[in-house]
Amino acid sequence: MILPRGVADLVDFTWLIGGPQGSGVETASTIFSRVCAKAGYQIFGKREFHSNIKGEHSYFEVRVSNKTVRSNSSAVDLMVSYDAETIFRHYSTVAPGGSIIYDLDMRDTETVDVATMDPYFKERLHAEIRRLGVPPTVRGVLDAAARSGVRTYPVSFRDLLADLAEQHGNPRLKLMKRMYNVLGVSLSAGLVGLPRDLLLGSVQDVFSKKAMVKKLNADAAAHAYDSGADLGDLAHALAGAEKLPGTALVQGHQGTAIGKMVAGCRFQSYYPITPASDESVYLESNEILDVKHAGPGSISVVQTEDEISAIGMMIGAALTGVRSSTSTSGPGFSLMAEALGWAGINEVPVVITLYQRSGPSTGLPTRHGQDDLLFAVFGGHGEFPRIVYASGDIEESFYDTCLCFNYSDVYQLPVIHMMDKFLSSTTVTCPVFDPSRITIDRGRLLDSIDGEYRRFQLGGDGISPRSYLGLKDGIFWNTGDESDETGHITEDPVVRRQMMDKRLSRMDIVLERVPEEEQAVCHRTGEYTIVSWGSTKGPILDALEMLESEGVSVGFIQIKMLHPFPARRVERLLEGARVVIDVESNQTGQMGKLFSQSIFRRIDHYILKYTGRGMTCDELHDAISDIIRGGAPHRTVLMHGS
Amino acid sequence: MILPRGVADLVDFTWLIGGPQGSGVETASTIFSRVCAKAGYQIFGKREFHSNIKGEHSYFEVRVSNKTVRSNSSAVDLMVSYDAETIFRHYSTVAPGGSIIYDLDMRDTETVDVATMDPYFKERLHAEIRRLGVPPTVRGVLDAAARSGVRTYPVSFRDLLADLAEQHGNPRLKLMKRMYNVLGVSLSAGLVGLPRDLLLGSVQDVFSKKAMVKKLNADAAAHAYDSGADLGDLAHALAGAEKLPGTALVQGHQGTAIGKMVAGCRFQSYYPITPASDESVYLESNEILDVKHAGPGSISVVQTEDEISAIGMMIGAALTGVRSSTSTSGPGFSLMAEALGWAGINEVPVVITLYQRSGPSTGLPTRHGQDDLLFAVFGGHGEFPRIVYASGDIEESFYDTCLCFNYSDVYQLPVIHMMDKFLSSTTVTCPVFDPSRITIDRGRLLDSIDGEYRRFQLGGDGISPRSYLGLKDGIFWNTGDESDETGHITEDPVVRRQMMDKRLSRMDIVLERVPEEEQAVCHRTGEYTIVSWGSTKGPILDALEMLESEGVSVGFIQIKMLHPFPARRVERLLEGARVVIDVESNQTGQMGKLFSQSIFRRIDHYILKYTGRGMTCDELHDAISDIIRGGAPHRTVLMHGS
Amino acid sequence: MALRVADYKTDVHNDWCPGCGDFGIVNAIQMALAEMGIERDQATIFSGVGCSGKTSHFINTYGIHTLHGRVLTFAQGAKVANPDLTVVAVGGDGDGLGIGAGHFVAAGRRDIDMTYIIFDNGVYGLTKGQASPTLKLGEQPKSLPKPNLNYNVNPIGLAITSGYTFVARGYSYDIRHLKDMIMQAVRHRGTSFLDVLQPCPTYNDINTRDWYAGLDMKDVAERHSRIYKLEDTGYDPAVHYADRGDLDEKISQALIRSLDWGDKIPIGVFYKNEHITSFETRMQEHIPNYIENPPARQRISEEGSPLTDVSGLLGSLLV
Amino acid sequence: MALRVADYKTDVHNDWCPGCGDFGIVNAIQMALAEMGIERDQATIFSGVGCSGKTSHFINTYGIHTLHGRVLTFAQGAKVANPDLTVVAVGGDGDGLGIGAGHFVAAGRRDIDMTYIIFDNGVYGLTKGQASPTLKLGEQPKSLPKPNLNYNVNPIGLAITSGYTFVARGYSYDIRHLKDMIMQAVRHRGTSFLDVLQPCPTYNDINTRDWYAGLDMKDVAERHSRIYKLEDTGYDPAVHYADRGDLDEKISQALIRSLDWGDKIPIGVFYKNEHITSFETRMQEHIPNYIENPPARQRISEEGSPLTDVSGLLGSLLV
Ligand SMILES: Cc1ncc(C[n+]2csc(CCOP(=O)(O)OP(=O)(O)O)c2C)c(N)n1
Ligand SMILES: Cc1ncc(C[n+]2csc(CCOP(=O)(O)OP(=O)(O)O)c2C)c(N)n1
Ligand code: SF4
Ligand code: SF4
Ligand SMILES: [Mg+2]
Ligand SMILES: [Mg+2]
Repeated sequence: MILPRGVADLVDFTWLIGGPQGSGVETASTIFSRVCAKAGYQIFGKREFHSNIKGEHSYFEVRVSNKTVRSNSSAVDLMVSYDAETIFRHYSTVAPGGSIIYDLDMRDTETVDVATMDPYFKERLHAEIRRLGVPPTVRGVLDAAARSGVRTYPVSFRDLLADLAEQHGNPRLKLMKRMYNVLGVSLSAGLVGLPRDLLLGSVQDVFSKKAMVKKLNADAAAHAYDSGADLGDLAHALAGAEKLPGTALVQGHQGTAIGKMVAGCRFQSYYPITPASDESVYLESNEILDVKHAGPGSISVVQTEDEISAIGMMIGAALTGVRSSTSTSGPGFSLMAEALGWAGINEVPVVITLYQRSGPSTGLPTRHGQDDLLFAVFGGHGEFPRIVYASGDIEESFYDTCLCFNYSDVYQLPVIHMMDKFLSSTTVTCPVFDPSRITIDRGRLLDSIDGEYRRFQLGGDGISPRSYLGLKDGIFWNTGDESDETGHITEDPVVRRQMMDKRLSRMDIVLERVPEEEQAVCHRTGEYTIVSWGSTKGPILDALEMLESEGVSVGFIQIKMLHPFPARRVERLLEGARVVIDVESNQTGQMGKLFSQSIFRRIDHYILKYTGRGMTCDELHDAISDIIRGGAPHRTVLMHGS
Repeated sequence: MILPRGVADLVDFTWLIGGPQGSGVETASTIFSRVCAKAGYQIFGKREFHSNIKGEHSYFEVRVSNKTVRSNSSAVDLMVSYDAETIFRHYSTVAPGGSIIYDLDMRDTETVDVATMDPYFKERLHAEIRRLGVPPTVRGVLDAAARSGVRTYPVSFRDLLADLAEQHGNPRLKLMKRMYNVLGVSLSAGLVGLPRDLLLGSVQDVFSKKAMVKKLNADAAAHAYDSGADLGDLAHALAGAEKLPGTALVQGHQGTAIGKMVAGCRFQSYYPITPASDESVYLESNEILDVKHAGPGSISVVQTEDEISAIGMMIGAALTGVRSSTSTSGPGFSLMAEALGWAGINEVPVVITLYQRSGPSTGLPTRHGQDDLLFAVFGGHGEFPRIVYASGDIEESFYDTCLCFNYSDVYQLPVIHMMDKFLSSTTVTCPVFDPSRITIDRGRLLDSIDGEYRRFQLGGDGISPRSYLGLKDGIFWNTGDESDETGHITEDPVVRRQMMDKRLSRMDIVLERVPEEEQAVCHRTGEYTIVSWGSTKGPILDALEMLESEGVSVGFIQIKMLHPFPARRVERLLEGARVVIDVESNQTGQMGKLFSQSIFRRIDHYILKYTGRGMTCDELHDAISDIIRGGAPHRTVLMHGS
Repeated sequence: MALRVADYKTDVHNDWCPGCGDFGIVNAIQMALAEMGIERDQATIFSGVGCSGKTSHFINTYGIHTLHGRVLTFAQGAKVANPDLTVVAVGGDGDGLGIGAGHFVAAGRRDIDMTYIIFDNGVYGLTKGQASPTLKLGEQPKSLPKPNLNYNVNPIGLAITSGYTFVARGYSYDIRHLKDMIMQAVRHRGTSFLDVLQPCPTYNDINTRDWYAGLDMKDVAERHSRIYKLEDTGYDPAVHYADRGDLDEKISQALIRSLDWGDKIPIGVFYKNEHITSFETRMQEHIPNYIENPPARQRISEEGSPLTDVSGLLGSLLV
Repeated sequence: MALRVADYKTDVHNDWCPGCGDFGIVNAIQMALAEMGIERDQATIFSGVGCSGKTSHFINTYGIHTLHGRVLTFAQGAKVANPDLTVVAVGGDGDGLGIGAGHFVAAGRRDIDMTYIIFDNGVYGLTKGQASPTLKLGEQPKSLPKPNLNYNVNPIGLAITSGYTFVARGYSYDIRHLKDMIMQAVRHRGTSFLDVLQPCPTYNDINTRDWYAGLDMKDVAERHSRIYKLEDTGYDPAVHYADRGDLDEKISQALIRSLDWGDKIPIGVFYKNEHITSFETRMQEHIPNYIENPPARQRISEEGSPLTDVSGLLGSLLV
């Protein structure tokens, strides 16, 4: 359980590294995360970056604790930076008592020298600088930070590199600014007393491909670590914690990717798009699969010409009886709207993993958002059954991926698995995924045919036995038109009604048969209860623990099945809730609309964020507190993050 | 006002003609409609047809009255048929006291001989025939009809044709089965006493292109009319009515097409699709426009390679300051989902005319449905402003088209104008469209630039002055990414929020500024009140008049603005309504969801139809009566129509 | 028991217009399937949307009537997942070369082992006769309000530049020849493309059966069928050597012939290249046992338990 | 006052990677606009989505950054509505030949007077280096997990068979030549297509600037730039006579040259045909005053009242 900052025995430490995109910030943060995790800490790390390949500002925050952490906090304890932009953008988030390691060389850099800072940010920065009464330089803002109790550690990255060049007898090394990252992370590790061997080990792991580079980086790390250790008096801040066995360090896309492997997905089509394609690239990189009692299996990953083709190919593959999926983001999903309905009318089990990002249109393509929910639920012309299912964190996403495939097979419909950029760009520690908890249920998929076969046989619960292309004697037809039991076109009004009812009755069946806890998770109930979905789970749980430690108990219902909406369960769980608070990362409170249309109840308060940045537990904590205190507006908009 | 069948002085007569598609049924019904309209009657005619070019069954029902009629009734007064399928499909809808003119030659045709009757219909037919205890032939079912009080008139179409061949000295005419249509309509006109000269005039109008054919058909009509007049004793059934001045006979697509011309739409892109493309073809056929005080204008109609291109081209054209639109149906609209968001984020005024048909997927491509509403409201990833506006009948659609262009210009957003197949395949009499009632409001479209220009200037009500491509000094940028005031990309969180709020605040502004009656029309309120939208208006008004004549008063609120949803107005109008009944042509009650999510109130009863056939006033009347009588289920499904 | 043509027919009522060229194509497909002895449940016909799209309902194999313009995407997905299937995709000219042109180009690059047949009637049949992409500039079949404003696409040329390795044309009223083309196409390893000239008597009153037969030609003495067979002229479509010289020659001659129209319209094989690595082979380079153990043959669970063993990957994640 | 190159530059921060070939293309466009003296507010740059898509923000004319793959649709709509605009569409190879290939083919058939420039770098830059459709089979630029599984599309060949009437190639490090190509392209009446070889130093480590310069060639003595200019070889791209003979020859030679790659890569104009009726002329056949009075010039209202007079149509509806 997270306690407020300063409670004894609790480690709750946030590290931030920033720099131009493409310069290696990601590598540095990978190393830091690994070291902390190996040192026994739980971590939550998240990356923010521009829609740009090189040069724009990117940063990574890692929260480190000896308890579970599931979100970022608004305050930073240690920031390391070798570029001015990082300082300008983040100095004010460093908490009093926190620290900044920075590059001496940039002390005199002025705000106007930083071309990548857009005018809007600059304007706000200048206002702040004027208020602080300091010069518009790195030195100026650092002085201001120091005044408010932040420790600032100047370091000459150039000198460190020069030392290394000398050590290796290679003067060209002096120019390798890329190495600033390893230096930065190692300085940090030294300063906070992370175990030195873990750092060196992690650096070597990360650069394992080329021996030369590996050695060089390890030497740099060692040297910088030692310099860091000399810097100050935080030596025991992160000296280590008791390691939980079976802890994994996972990245955002690995939950769904490994979930697909285990679930038996053997075909994935995709068209590149941020933040979805990492998953497909990971699958393709690991396309050959170990299979128990058999030779290697594999997943065919096909990069298509567009998302229309991606969904078409996925459906074609699924018709052969293969578990098939695609992975995309908003713009790609828009292009899939038509074929989604085809899968719906033909009862084809497919899974679309929808990694949301900020819309509308191209929007903020590398930023977070939860704004595709209503589109996932209502997208595509006409009416057809589908399931929309959302995971709250990476660990869940592994198990949920397998559930989604089961749902699609058992109920014979397309499943849209809602993920988002918050999840995809996170690195966290969590209990390693446990495939033994997975069950595969292929529903009424046939493996042989007995007698006459009709794909869309009416009767019973309306879920017909399913043949597949190539199955002996299992011939069927499919069509986007309304069809009869064999799958041939019909315009008969009576059959039309039967078929519409057959398909759509599945929405009730799903709510009846899917276990209630899979539909909505009740974390707690209370007079004030939060309803939410997807990746807000982490910040909410962290905020609720903060409130708890203040003696305030707030309920939380995490809705996982968004469509069909588990109205009865949610209604029942909310019986004792006087005030319902909807937390979402979008502008219009989309889930709140599903909620109200299903249970005819008003949302009392909305807490929304749509800047493209994820919620921190602090800002959420404050917003909830305000509501409980009374007088908060109907709609609170969160703004933290650069 | 429509009174129940049989009330003195009221003419309420339904004529039905059927035959294989492509054989001329449409021509026949056009002639019949024109004759009735010219004779002073109000008419409502609607065509049902298969997704097929030639051979499948198609039929047309024309309801004729001396009062306004807005829908079909379930019962037919006179049916004319020269093919067996028409008899088999429709004999049972002919009301006792009604009449059937049929072709002697087909008397012995058996049900099994009719290949185009699908097995499901045949099965039901056979069951009915068994119940009636007649042979499975045309003669059999006609005997049964006669027993229940239907007058049957056998006619030899072959002989009529032979007479004509003789008259023209051209034996080949005997084989021209196409002419059966003119014969059928003329027999009907003769039987019911429609003025002979009007018939001959209409026939000549319809065949005005080729002199030979015109003459031939006119002769055929004259001859058949006389034979018809000799048939029976209905001679004064439709002898004529007092003609309302300024009455037009219009077809479904003409309201939006002529509306576009008057509204100043000068660019229309489209990709062929039923039932939307008739409008585009009509526009292209009439592309050169008379313009007051100027030389001819024109509308550029571009047939594109797909709907993605159609929406892209429309947006491109709109950016030049030209009022631009496209017209499509469900599958095409699905493909437009992505670019719709682009228009939204860039505040481009465009109008998409969405002629709905039965989905999902290809669905019943030539049948009616209102199942794209939630998709129109929530389609496209991310959140952006839009207006979804629905017309209730063809007359409205003319005025609404002009409103939609004004909305798009004034509020700078995409407008989706909801139409449907019920409307598009209807032919009705109505007061001729009055362009003098139209106002054109282009909102803040600039015609010159004064000083520095920023397309997305913040401040004020958030609606910025609009330049267009090619305007002197009006340079701007657009992007699908989040952008700043000039239209350049930004990822700044503060600007992001400002821009999201700027755009989405327009939803409130629309509800504030659009006159309330344009948002929702209150036809009447009551303890029982119907809420509905779009083309159900006609059947509802007709059903309510039937109820009224029985002394039952039921309210009706027609919601035209579906998004943003006029919650406050609807809520207020419904204050006195104890029971709210939602009438829609879909399976899931889509508008009901918008209703509940906006005003947190349950729909008490749904009356739904999703067989692809439009509602008749009778079946709606019965369903409402059942509800009022008590004990009706929560959801009533209507089934009339073949 | 050997399968006969009749075995490949369904009893679905065929509602194409009398005289429609589509009938000949369906017959030719059924004849080709029978002659090649392909088991009914080992073949799948994928179709697009249009009159032509109904084809899959008339053939008694697996039949997937997809979406307008998307037939190639469904077909390719199925074939990659189950390379044992015989996959034939069919659709209209609007379907394949208008809305579907992007997939047409991409499929050429992939060159998966399947056959694609376009029913080329110059119009959008099912939506009532608008211009299709193969209609020539300025032509005005009866339901166009104005003459066609656009140039036509050249299906043969487009296929060749897109990378199709077998490119041919048939005529729907020469069923034996067409059947032969289909058999060659199905047997070819790689994506084979077949453009079938298909009169639409209802809407295309220009390129009618009589027109193809040359019956409209003024000079009666000189009248001849507009259609001739490439093979009758000694034309050799095949790339014989994997060098640039032969390739250049075969591509150029095919493109030149593809521009022929009017009084001399070639049918037959325009281009054939067997020197291209097949898709399966390319897949094998990534997945060594792809052919023996493609997605469709893999078992994924045993009594509900997953068979995939990810312990290696998971181990690498442990800290 | 004459406009200078600098006038066509915006002060938007350019965040392309150092050394990216895109810089040269933007410069060349700006130089071409300046040299042709096109008023800034009479030109619109439409762009697709990708690194290349940012182009429109760097050029100080109207700039419309559209959607991935859809740039041609927006551009054509604007040009039809306002034929007075100078319209230049730009975008990546993935944008134009992958997701946008269908529009690419259709635009060729329409042949509207505008210019389309593809930034051909063999990769999907902005999504981090996946294979684009122009990447060759088996190549593996650094961010591909496996060698490329597909054949490449041939942009020049595809453009010619799709009907483009001006087809050329430039190289982003030969800015003067590129500027010249752009000017020819803009001046050509009809859709002109320009394939620009654009090294992406970040993701395409195969077709680098050094590679184009031939620096990797083994035999130092024989080293030469891989790029040569068609015009230097006496190549004549133009169709001079409106007969089949000349057309066949010019198309074939262009297609053969379009297959050149490896040690000899041609740039310059591959094909040019001015014997094709322009789109405006074709529109005029429908709408006689289309050019003087296109959509963008028409007044539609006067003090809020519609100017369109539909009384004729309405009269015909009266009963
Ligand atoms: C996305 C989409 N747009 C439009 C349609 C309407 N539509 C149905 S068939 C067809 C064209 C058919 O023409 P073609 O492909 O040439 O086939 P044919 O009927 O000539 O065989 C169209 C446009 C559709 N079904 N889906
Ligand atoms: C519908 C859609 N799918 C995917 C993307 C993601 N995306 C952005 S840029 C890009 C490809 C860029 O490659 P290319 O067109 O070659 O341009 P380059 O970056 O190389 O200039 C993709 C796939 C998108 N924006 N929209
Ligand atoms: S419309 Fe043309 S293509 Fe379609 S079925 Fe009729 S004849 Fe055949
Ligand atoms: S990724 Fe490549 S194409 Fe994109 S900006 Fe960098 S170098 Fe240029
Ligand atoms: Mg066609
Ligand atoms: Mg590229």
